[in-house]
Amino acid sequence: MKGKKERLFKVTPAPQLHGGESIPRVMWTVMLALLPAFLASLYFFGWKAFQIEAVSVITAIFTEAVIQKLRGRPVTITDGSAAVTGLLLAFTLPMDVPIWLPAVGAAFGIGVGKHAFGGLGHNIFNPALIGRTFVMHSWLPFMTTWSPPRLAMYAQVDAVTYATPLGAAREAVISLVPSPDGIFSTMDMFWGSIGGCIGETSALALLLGGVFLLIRGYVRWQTPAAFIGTVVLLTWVLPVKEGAIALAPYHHLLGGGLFLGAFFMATDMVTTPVTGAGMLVFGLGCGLITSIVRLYGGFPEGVCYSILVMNAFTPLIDKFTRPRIFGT
Amino acid sequence: MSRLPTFKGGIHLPEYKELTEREKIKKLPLPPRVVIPLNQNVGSPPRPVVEVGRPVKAGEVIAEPEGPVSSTLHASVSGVVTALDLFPYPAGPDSLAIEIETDQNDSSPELIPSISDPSRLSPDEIRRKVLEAGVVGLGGAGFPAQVKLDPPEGSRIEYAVINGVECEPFLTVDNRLMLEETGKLLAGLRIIMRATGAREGIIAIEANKMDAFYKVQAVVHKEKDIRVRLLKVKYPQGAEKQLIYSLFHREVPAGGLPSSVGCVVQNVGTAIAIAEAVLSGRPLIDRVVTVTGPEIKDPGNFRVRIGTPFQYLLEAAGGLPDGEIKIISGGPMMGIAQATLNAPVIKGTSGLLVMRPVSRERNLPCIRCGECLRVCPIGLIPSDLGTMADKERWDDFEGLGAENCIECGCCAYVCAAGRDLVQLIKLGKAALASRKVQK
Amino acid sequence: MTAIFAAIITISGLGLLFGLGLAVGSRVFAVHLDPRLEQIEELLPQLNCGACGYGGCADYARALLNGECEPNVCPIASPEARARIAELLGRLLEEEEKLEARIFCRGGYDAVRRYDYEGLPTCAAANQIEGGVIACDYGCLRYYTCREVCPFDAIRIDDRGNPVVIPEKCRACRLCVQHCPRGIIRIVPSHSRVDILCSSRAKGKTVVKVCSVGCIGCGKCVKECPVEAITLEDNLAVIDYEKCINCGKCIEVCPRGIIEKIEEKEKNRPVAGDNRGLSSVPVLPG
Amino acid sequence: MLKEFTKGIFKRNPVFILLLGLCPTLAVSISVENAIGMGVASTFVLVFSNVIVSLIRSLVPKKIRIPCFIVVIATFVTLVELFLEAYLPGLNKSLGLFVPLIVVNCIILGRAEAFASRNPVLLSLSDGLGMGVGFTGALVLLGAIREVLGANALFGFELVPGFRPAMIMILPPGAFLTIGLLLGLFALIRARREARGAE
Amino acid sequence: MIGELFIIFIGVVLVNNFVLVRFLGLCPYIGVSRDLKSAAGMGVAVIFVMTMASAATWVIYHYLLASGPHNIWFRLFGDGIDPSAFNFSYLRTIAFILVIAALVQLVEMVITKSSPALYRALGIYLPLITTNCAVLGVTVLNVDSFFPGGEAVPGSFLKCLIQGFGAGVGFTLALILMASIRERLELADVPPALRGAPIAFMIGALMSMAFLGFTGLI
Repeated sequence: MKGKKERLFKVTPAPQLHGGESIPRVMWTVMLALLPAFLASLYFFGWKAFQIEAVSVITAIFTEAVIQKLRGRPVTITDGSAAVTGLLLAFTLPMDVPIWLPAVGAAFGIGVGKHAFGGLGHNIFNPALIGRTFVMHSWLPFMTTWSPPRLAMYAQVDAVTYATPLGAAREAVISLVPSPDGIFSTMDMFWGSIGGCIGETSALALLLGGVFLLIRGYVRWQTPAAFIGTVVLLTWVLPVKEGAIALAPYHHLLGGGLFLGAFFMATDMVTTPVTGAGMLVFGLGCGLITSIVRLYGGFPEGVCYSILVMNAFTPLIDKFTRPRIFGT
Repeated sequence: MSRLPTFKGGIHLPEYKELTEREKIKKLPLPPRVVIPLNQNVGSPPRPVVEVGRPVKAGEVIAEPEGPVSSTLHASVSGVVTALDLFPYPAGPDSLAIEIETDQNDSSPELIPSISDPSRLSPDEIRRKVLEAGVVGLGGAGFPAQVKLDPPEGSRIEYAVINGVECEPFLTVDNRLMLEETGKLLAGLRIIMRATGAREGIIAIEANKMDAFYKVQAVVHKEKDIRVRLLKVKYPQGAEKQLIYSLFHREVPAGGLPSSVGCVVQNVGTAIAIAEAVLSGRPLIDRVVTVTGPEIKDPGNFRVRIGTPFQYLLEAAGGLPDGEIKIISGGPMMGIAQATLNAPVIKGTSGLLVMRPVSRERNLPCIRCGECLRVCPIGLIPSDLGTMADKERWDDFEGLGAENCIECGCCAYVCAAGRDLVQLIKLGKAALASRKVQK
Repeated sequence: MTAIFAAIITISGLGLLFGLGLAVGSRVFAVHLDPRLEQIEELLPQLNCGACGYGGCADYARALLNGECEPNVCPIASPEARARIAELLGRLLEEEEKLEARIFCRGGYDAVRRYDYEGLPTCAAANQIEGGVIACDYGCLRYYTCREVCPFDAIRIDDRGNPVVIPEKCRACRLCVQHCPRGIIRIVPSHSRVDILCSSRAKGKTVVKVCSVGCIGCGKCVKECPVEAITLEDNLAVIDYEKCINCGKCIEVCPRGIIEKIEEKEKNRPVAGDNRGLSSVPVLPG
Repeated sequence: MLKEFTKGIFKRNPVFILLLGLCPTLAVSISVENAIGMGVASTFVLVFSNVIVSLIRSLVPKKIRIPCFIVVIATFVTLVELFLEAYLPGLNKSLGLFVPLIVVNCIILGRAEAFASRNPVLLSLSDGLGMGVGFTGALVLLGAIREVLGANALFGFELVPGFRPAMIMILPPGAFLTIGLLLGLFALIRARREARGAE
Repeated sequence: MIGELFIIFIGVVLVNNFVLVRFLGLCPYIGVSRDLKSAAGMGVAVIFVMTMASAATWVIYHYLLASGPHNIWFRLFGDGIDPSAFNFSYLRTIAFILVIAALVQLVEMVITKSSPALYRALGIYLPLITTNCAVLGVTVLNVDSFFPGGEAVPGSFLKCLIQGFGAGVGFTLALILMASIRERLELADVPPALRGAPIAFMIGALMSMAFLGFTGLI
């Protein structure tokens, strides 16, 4: 006790090296990958899109902070996970929603979808999609009214009769039927100059972000490949239901939220399977449900539901796709 | 270049080998005292046969094997036995050890006459000599070498493999030995083949040690039944099961030994020690240790007597830097952080690292990124294993195959949540073992 | 009229048919299940804490029924419930005294550390590397796993960083005992109110180096004790609870101040420590 | 007797504490009106089946008591069904499937088995009444929350003009959500009270 | 016909899932969903009972209770009387519950005999199948959908069977998903107040939200 104080060394458990990966790094990289789509949303939908995104992100972060404070847990809003949820939620909303709607969605998504289950890492369902589904079925009219993108050359069509490509085909609105000569050209769909939720229209921007995540290894090829592949295949081979207009597979590919869902939602680490085989199954299931809902269901778009349903299947998939143990 | 053989999973690590890979092995002067822990081998520790106050010569037996899986211990210096007590131990709590004060004469007993042709020795004689020389695996685990040279009944050994992979960053012991003692290495391999009846000898080297590869290749290329194989640089390439898979695409069955797929694997240093034991009757009283770290003044590879305190070794390498530091015995992935520099070099000590600790967030909730199970060379789900250990769900823990974990540390290295997965699994395995004892 | 008859016949016919079917069925598929099983389960606390050593209350109930153990194994069940179970099983319950857990270390913040630990913040983990973070091999590691596992919140941290059992909350379930990697928690009879709160069996010289309060085995208490209840075992003074009369004479003579009076009611404790800052994160101040 | 009555309302509320009779609770709590209808119908069956079961409790052999109870309950449910069909066809339609399903409401069989078959008539009656009122209360609470939030109305009258109700609350998810949050709230209150009681 | 049956099946499994949309069978949904093994056992038992009950109640309803040319009483005594006098459909609740009670008891006896482990796992919930409203629900639903106005639609027996089977499958699907999710949540940091039944209902809410996507599928 007396005498000179002995020098204490640091002792940590093996391994003594760490690769430097961290939760904030993962989350902020995903944010970065969402940047092109964010810019695209500003470009096509303008100031209003920014408002929606800002409200959603801020509410998500605020809700997370409040809940963590109340529970006496460390507040981890800087890790970016709440921000990602908020931005993804905003991306799935149409431009004409009232400004309080993203706030309600974000609060519900973070509160019920995430923290009721114990917070980051414990949630079963994708919080952004939970938030979206909640507002979707609470205020259906807002969520199914579409304004034409700001820079669309056919802006003379008014908001009431405007529709997304998938919606138009379902309602069999002939004047809006997607065709190379019609108002939704494939190019429009690729750039994003079509009706739809603010973050989902630009296939190009989403693809950029998606490929970036693929390269960084935060997204594995299995999920998007299986998801997109199944949708393209099924929408190609399955007949449409009576009264609707058959769309080409590439319309299904580009005309809705498939890219956003396949690259950013179905690949959420927490709520999807961990193994490659599991991801294939997950993607397949998503594709199947999306196609069925789009072709035969009551809603023109099924990406959101398909991912939520498969989220519920994730623990089961994980259980049955365990890797083989070496030497067994 | 064609694709080099490797295994599934694993990670690519920064190597840091440049610090010492060109440093020739230096012999250190004798330390003033040595501390020789009894527990240096897998199995039962040997029984001490000297008492306090007795003078011993370097190489004299001070503890004799106890039971079928055990080894012999020798005085590593000449001097007087001053204590038989608990001393700091580099791989765990204080442990029973024999302390010898060096007299600097370094007198040794007469060595048994050398044998020029090992092919005349019977496998039993080889094993006896190896046991008498106290050779254990020098890679770190400390498996008694004679036991490995005695394949179990019914298994036929095809390949004798020299593990020159040295996949841990920083360490350059095997690299230097392959360069400087190539002849002895080859002799050791011959003896191993003779003892096990292997028809082919393989020397496996990771592709980041091309100097060693060319040197060994030059010596070996004339031999018909010995080959040098280059392997992809990936951690943990040097783990026995992974090495065998890379070389032969054979999987050692879970819970089984390499001999069940016709292989025996010995580390480079072990092979050399076997050669010395059999050819010149020299007991294992010293070994080569890499002393390194980015802030060490004179990093290098040192041949030191077993029992040399770390303090002495570090002073030879230029002393400790100031500030907060971490001392690791072994490599950075599987090595053990030290509480004190009074712990001695033991037979399994391959390196002594001095690192700056990097503080980071630890043990956050798992975000299920799945990286750990992609890098796990065994195909386990480390994240779940960690959780089950944490929640004390031992049945689930066992059901996930916890006992197959080789504790290589890949999972913890890549974990974004900074979870101490290896520590959790180690604790879990210990709990599982004690639970089994209770039942 | 026909309709009413038909209705009556329909229903009674069906009843008769099913009754017969079931009667036959119950013969064919008869299995004997002990009805006491359910009754026992109802009497158990259904906390599934595992303190009994069985896999939850249902498992324990089965073990009871099979005569594998006595009804007093469950530390949680009220005495009345235990008596009822014993009655059900037709067994006599042995009279047993009240027990409580006690933590035998007062090293606190002053205990010398071996190293700076950074890793899993549990006692088992802090004990795993290099003989444990606390230099005394018998010293509390202060990661407070005992408090985490206590189902009754019966362990608090005092102002010197020592975990302390709150006697009136403790029900001697042994979970803390099982979880202490250094084995310094013991179950003692509640009538013992004076105790030597150290576990160190190291030599006095070693103890002085690593701890400011640890027992050095000087033997003064042994001499002082009027009823010869204290003995030295491996350099550690130990009280025989059968003999001890709680007179407290040993407290005064102990040069290390390690013998304490342990109040039965937490409220009577002289100065209750403030452990607010320590509630969530176990910090080892440097 | 009063104790038997009040325990069903709070301390042993069939829905919130005993988690019984959840199916009709969630299904019909779309509006307060439905909730009251269901509550009254169930209470009627509960009271009368309790009384009858209590009356015949010594006549029924122990082995076949459950089938007997079920027949008694089913008879009263059929009466309710016929009554609703004849006089309240609107309510009957909106309660739909759940009118015949009163038969399998665990509360009713549960009370018959646990209470009425062991207690005299008057006590059983008051127990049934208490449980019924507790059940109705829970239904009304749930129905009110869902109707207010989901339709901005109470008994069908609009409440706050301009408030846009969250329609999802009167859809199935709203029912699950409301009961989940309510149960969580009660658990929280209970934990708080216990903590305070311990100090 | 095959198409019709397929639509009935999809309808009860996904669109009008018994648990998530119709709120039937909630007690076992909350009670037996703590681990996957007993959930699967319970699910199989319910599928079996529901299918059997659908078949049995069809026979009883068709030949004993519903008015019409098939009614046995009408055939026996109905000479010259209006067939509607033999309408006993008001007895369906009593009759059906009797059928189910008997059926469940039989199943229980079989399980107790053949697999004590399964019996232990299911515990008190096996007898509770009797009072499982999902089973009675499906039989009443059968009558409502396939005997409109008391007259059987073509192929009603097969349709009842499929509806009963599908309802069981839908119930099992929801139960198994719930159990697998709850097994994972056992290890999660769920707020103490929400542990147990509350979080189970929340999962139900979110699953039910996901299943809203199937609205309008048929």
